[in-house]
Amino acid sequence: MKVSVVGAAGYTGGELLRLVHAHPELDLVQAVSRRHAGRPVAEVHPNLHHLGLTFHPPQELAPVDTAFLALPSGASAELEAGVAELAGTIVDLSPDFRAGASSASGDVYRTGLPELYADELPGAERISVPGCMATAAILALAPLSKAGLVAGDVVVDARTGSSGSGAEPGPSSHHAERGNAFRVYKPAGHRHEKEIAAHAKVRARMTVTAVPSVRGAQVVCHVTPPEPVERRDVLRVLQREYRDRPFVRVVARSRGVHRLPDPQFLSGTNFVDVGCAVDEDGGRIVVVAALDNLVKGAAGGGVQSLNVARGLPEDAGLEFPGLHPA
Amino acid sequence: MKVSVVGAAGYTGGELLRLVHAHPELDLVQAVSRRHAGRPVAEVHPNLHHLGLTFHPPQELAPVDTAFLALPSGASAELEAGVAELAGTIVDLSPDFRAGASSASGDVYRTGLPELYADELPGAERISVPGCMATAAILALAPLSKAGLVAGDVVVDARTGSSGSGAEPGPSSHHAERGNAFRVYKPAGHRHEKEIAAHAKVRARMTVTAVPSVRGAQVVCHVTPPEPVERRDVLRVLQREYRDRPFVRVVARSRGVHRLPDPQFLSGTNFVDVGCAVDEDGGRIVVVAALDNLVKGAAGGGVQSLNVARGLPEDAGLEFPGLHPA
Amino acid sequence: MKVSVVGAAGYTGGELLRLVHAHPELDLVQAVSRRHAGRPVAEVHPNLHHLGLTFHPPQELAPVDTAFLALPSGASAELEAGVAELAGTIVDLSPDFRAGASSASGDVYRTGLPELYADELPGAERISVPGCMATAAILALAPLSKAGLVAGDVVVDARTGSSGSGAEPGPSSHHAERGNAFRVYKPAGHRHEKEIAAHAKVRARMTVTAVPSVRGAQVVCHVTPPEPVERRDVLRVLQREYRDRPFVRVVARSRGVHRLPDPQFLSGTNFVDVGCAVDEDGGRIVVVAALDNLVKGAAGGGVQSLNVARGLPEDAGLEFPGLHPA
Amino acid sequence: MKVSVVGAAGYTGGELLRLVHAHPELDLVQAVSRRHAGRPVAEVHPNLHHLGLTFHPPQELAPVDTAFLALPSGASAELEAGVAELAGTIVDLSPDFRAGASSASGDVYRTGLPELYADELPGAERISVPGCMATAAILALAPLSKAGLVAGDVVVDARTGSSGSGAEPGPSSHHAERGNAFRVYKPAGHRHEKEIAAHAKVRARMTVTAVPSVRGAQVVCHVTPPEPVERRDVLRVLQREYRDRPFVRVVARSRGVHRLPDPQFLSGTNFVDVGCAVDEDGGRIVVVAALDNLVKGAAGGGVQSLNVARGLPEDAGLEFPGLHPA
Amino acid sequence: MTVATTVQCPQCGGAVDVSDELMVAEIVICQHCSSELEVVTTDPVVLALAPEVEEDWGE
Amino acid sequence: MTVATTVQCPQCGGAVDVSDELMVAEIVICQHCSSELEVVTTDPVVLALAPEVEEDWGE
Ligand SMILES: NC(=O)c1ccc[n+]([C@@H]2O[C@H](COP(=O)([O-])OP(=O)(O)OC[C@H]3O[C@@H](n4cnc5c(N)ncnc54)[C@H](OP(=O)(O)O)[C@@H]3O)[C@@H](O)[C@H]2O)c1
Ligand SMILES: NC(=O)c1ccc[n+]([C@@H]2O[C@H](COP(=O)([O-])OP(=O)(O)OC[C@H]3O[C@@H](n4cnc5c(N)ncnc54)[C@H](OP(=O)(O)O)[C@@H]3O)[C@@H](O)[C@H]2O)c1
Ligand SMILES: NC(=O)c1ccc[n+]([C@@H]2O[C@H](COP(=O)([O-])OP(=O)(O)OC[C@H]3O[C@@H](n4cnc5c(N)ncnc54)[C@H](OP(=O)(O)O)[C@@H]3O)[C@@H](O)[C@H]2O)c1
Ligand SMILES: NC(=O)c1ccc[n+]([C@@H]2O[C@H](COP(=O)([O-])OP(=O)(O)OC[C@H]3O[C@@H](n4cnc5c(N)ncnc54)[C@H](OP(=O)(O)O)[C@@H]3O)[C@@H](O)[C@H]2O)c1
Ligand SMILES: [Zn+2]
Ligand SMILES: [Zn+2]
Repeated sequence: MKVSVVGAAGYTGGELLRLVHAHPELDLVQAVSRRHAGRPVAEVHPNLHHLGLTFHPPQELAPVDTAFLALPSGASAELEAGVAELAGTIVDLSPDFRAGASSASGDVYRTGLPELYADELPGAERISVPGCMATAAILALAPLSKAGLVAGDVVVDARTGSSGSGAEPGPSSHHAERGNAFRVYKPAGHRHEKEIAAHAKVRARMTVTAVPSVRGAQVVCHVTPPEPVERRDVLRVLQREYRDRPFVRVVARSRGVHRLPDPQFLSGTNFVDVGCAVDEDGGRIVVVAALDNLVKGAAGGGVQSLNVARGLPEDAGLEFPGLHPA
Repeated sequence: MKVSVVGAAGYTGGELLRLVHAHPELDLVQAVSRRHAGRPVAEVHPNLHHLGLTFHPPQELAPVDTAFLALPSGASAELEAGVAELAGTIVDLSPDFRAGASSASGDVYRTGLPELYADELPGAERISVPGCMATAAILALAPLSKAGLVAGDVVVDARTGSSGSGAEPGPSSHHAERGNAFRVYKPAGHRHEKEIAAHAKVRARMTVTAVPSVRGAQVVCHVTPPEPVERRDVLRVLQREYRDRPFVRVVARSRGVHRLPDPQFLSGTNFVDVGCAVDEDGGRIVVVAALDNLVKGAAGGGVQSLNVARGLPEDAGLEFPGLHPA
Repeated sequence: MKVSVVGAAGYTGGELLRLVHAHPELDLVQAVSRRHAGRPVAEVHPNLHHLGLTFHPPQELAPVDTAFLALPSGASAELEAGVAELAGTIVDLSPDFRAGASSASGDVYRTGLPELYADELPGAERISVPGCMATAAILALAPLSKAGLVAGDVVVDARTGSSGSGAEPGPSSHHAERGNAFRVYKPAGHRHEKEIAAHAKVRARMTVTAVPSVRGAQVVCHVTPPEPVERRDVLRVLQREYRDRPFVRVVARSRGVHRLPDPQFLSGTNFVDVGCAVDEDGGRIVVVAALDNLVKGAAGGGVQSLNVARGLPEDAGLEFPGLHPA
Repeated sequence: MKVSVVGAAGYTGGELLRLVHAHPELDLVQAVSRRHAGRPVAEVHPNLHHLGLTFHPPQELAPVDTAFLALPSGASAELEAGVAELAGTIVDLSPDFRAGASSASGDVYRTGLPELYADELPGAERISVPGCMATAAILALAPLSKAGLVAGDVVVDARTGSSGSGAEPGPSSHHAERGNAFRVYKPAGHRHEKEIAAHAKVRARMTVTAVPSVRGAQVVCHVTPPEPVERRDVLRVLQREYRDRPFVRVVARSRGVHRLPDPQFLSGTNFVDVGCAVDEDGGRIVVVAALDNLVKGAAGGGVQSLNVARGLPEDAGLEFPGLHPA
Repeated sequence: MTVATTVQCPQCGGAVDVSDELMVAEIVICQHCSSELEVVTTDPVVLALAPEVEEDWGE
Repeated sequence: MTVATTVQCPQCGGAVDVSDELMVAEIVICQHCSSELEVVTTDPVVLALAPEVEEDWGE
């Protein structure tokens, strides 16, 4: 299947290039960039040095089966109609088409989250991938919500690495400011709260901290159950929900150094790890979820959704298991 | 005033050496260590190279006005009676005498937290410093609690650097495991919950994550107010409470990169920074507090309390303001 | 081909498990550990959670085609004879058999460095992989040495991440000491100097610094040429040498942020990147090489060598290209 | 003494504010910034929150005894004449007046390096502080050079944290690129080579790597002695040279984890630590030096030089000893 | 892409793929070293190093 | 502490403070380089490098 990546010089765009290359059924036609058109891809993404790729300018976009859009909010909305003339399928990573919005061509965008919407994806030609922290929180909370374990609002404490805000430099991403930061930059009112409500059916009160890592998102969700619960009740709900989902691992060990989901082990992978603990009195459930914001939270989620949409093995191109030590 | 530091080869012990040296009224008599007795202090604490200090063995403890105990839990309780024979005043950093416990000599330990207990410290000869994350959470929550702004339980999301568990190596502090970790090692049931309840009069449901930093503790406290509030109501409560406290800074800027308390700027200082935000509907208060676990959360808190106990300027020896960039 | 990994709970052992799993021709029979026998592999290597593996005790070692030894120096030498009774081929990562030493069974160990010894590896049943920093320095220097570009001794400035010393905790790997360290722990006399001399035919004067990273080794080699040279002369030597080597990339860009080899982009990969610069007067060549110490510098080098020894595609199981951003 | 800081919103400017505040004889008149004029200093330098300072615009510069210029290269040269009308003494941190250049007013700038030029500084009204890596290398090499221990060129391997390039964001300082980088950005031809030659009388062949730290510069100097030497010969040369210099510590321990100079322990301090090792055959001396680029390498060096120039205690305002753990 | 030939980069000796529709004065970029190469002649293809603007990639 | 004299460390040349109650064969440690020094004579004070056990401080 011929594919192109628009916004290929960005961080999620670079991940798409990597994943497409590893994918047995996808062939890259173009890596599109305005600013780097004509330059080697390796100047921007040194990991892809050996592939010998060159960026193409947007004006020269060639016809493909699928176009991935890895563009900032607003730019996707702007370019979508033009891309749709050249690509049968569009997978968009931006927020622009997330709430079930329609394509310029009239098709409704399906939500690129196979764990919740596996039934709606087969055949889809417009796919919109949810936000990275939202994906973590939704996959942590949706099973509990469905199982009736959530009473009232949920506190979602989210931590994000610096790649979460993309490749564009700025004062707050300057290394000397960011390198050791625990910057609570969004203590309240994050827009992912709405996505979480829409997909997990819970009201999330979110606080986001920029932490000293490049990749990775982790959410710690504090849930009040309607009545006291035990840890194993919650674990069972998670296990049952995700038994057959290739990319959700329930991680809640009672031995070893690493017991709950930690994003450090997920860099480069499409996994989301989910685990939990419960207060001694059963009065609070703590659900922890972690993922790589650029993979499961963006590019990988897009490829996985395309796999499901086109009837390919769900994990095609997404086999990398991550590293330890990390 | 002649002082000695017992446990001087540990992390809080090393900070005591540094602070005592900077203090105009304190003179170090001995830096005590079992394992390093007879060796230069600089072999363990390279920052103190120029002081030319040597560790002394515990058996040779000399009489002093004040002994600081920077020992693991249990060791303080064990050694206290012996130390009391040689030192009129004891400042203990361990958990052993925290809940208003009594000295072997019968005196009650006072809580080394001048922000709450300034009246009880003058003249004190037994001082016990609260835990580091507890100190941050208490100073974040006590004013709200007093002002009637806390309804129900509080979720306390705490993050701690690796120095928080002391100088003893182990599998979970091994750099290759810990360097990039977001390890939720205590999702529920942390013992600081009790200290918070005792001093701030709120029930805290705490979750602690080991994060990739050496120094620093940060707590993000999620408080449900009895009725909707605005950010400025909360800020006023904090400002009023801490107006005259030299070491609590209310930090909640509406401009700039760094708006809420971040431990990166507190390394080496005795400050605790406290700030807040409120959800748009007024339904949740987020209070953020940060400090250096080894200073305000331990050694500095001890020196500050001793200053108050002996009628010295509260900030004597504690003037270092921290660094930017950090 | 059936393989087992002895020392599978260690860092290079964990990498072997990952690479064997990704390899189309290798099947894991046992992951062997003394201390973790009977426990899930994921307790130690959380990245492999989904594989559901369990450690086996050394006494129960089963017959295999190939055994990988990922053991500390000394332990390989001790266990080798016993392993040889159960495994036709042994790939050893330790220093024990590096200098062309003989197996207990009499076979000479071949050097597991296909870039230099591709001819000697086919059919090999005893393979010993060179040290990680040595591998980087050898691949940086051997082409220059062969081309007559090296006059006199070479200064090799090496930097290593914390995984380089394995999974065993100790005072110098304690996160609070190591997290921000630039610890020149071996300013002179490193044992890799001998390996470099043996394989690259140059005298290396090495200095090693432990730097704040988990994975990665980087060497900066300062070479005095017999007469002034230009950068392109040196680049051509490198290009010619490595044109057909799948895992050596010549990286010396004249544009972009990342121009010379940086280990951050090599985590998890089997690449070694090599690049160079030359002083304006042509009087010094600076060759920079970088690799992942656990992969190309150990486990990956072993798998690559086994591939060559058994006539498999050289890069089988070693396709992961690394990440950007990292 | 009344002082102002021009360029006070930058990194060395912020350090000047901190050091001036800690100084018993200096009083800050103005913190000058173009972009932040009228805004609180704490918005930029959160560590100084409690000082309640506000930035002043350059046009309102008030008369002072001494003006510190913490401006980019070029800007100092441009503004110097204007500043000289309002300030009797100028201390410049930029490269603009380094090579013994003259002020617009005709005075020659003296080199702000009291370790080498203590005799030339008393009474000085124009002081130019050498570059940060240059300072480290000069103090490492000058004593050896004087003692006749240097034959031929010296290889200087320098490592620098991200604050070394100032507060201005850009693609190479973007956290996601820089956070884990070992970026050999200047393999050859660094301009500090000239400063080293001028002050230490050796030809330095320098290579600079941007490493994952915010503060700190470390140089590893590889020196070929005219004939074989022993470590203690070199150590004595260093000890003799620096016996009475308050800010140079000779650090070369034979025990403990931290044996040679490491910048991690120097953050915020005015120390430069210098140590050495020698190859077994006596054929190479390795001198290691470390400092905080923003303090001893800039702001602190400026304050120290002003102290000497005005007959104040050399260490006034510069007493902070640094932290362990760091 | 119609890749006809591989020529050597005059800067680093790396292989540079060139199309057979190449024209004189066209700029080709070496994938190995990022050098900008100017096409001097096309039959045979001869590349020369194009004048380079030194970027500030400093620290 | 009764510090009487300062002698030079035979290893690094750093100043080593020695008490006047020093005895032959006693071990003194240099603050500068951590060397263990053995007192050879006391009047004048002469120090010699004590045999050192090489620690494993590797990586
Ligand atoms: N980063 C994450 O963790 C993450 C996670 C989930 C979702 N997302 C979403 O994914 C999208 C891409 O994020 P990213 O982090 O990859 O961003 P990025 O690194 O900033 O890259 C965006 C790329 O888009 C191109 N671009 C920018 N403005 C454009 C415009 N107006 N028209 C056309 N092209 C434009 C730019 O490339 P050229 O200038 O070279 O053309 C740039 O490289 C965003 O919508 C983001 O919200 C990101
Ligand atoms: N680290 C923090 O952030 C922090 C914050 C607040 C409170 N605290 C409390 O402060 C105390 C000290 O903590 P730390 O982090 O400084 O610990 P540490 O780094 O482990 O140091 C403790 C020191 O105590 C000595 N020691 C250990 N066991 C002993 C025993 N049984 N008898 C006598 N001496 C013994 C050891 O020195 P020798 O073997 O050399 O004698 C060791 O260096 C603890 O109680 C801790 O809970 C720590
Ligand atoms: N780390 C690197 O970057 C690197 C690079 C190149 C080469 N190497 C070499 O590779 C080898 C392994 O290094 P590593 O870093 O993976 O070490 P490691 O993490 O310390 O692991 C070694 C494993 O060997 C087992 N082991 C230890 N002592 C043993 C003994 N006496 N008998 C049997 N098993 C024993 C241990 O597992 P159990 O206790 O569970 O049995 C341990 O997990 C070393 O020889 C090293 O020099 C390492
Ligand atoms: N960073 C180091 O480690 C280091 C070490 C040694 C020496 N130095 C030297 O010290 C000087 C300052 O370095 P830095 O790192 O502090 O730089 P910086 O963080 O970039 O700050 C420079 C400040 O100068 C002001 N400025 C910039 N351009 C100006 C202009 N054209 N006219 C007037 N003001 C201007 C800016 O403030 P406003 O826009 O707010 O006015 C800016 O905050 C440089 O010359 C540098 O080479 C730096
Ligand atoms: Zn080239
Ligand atoms: Zn000495």
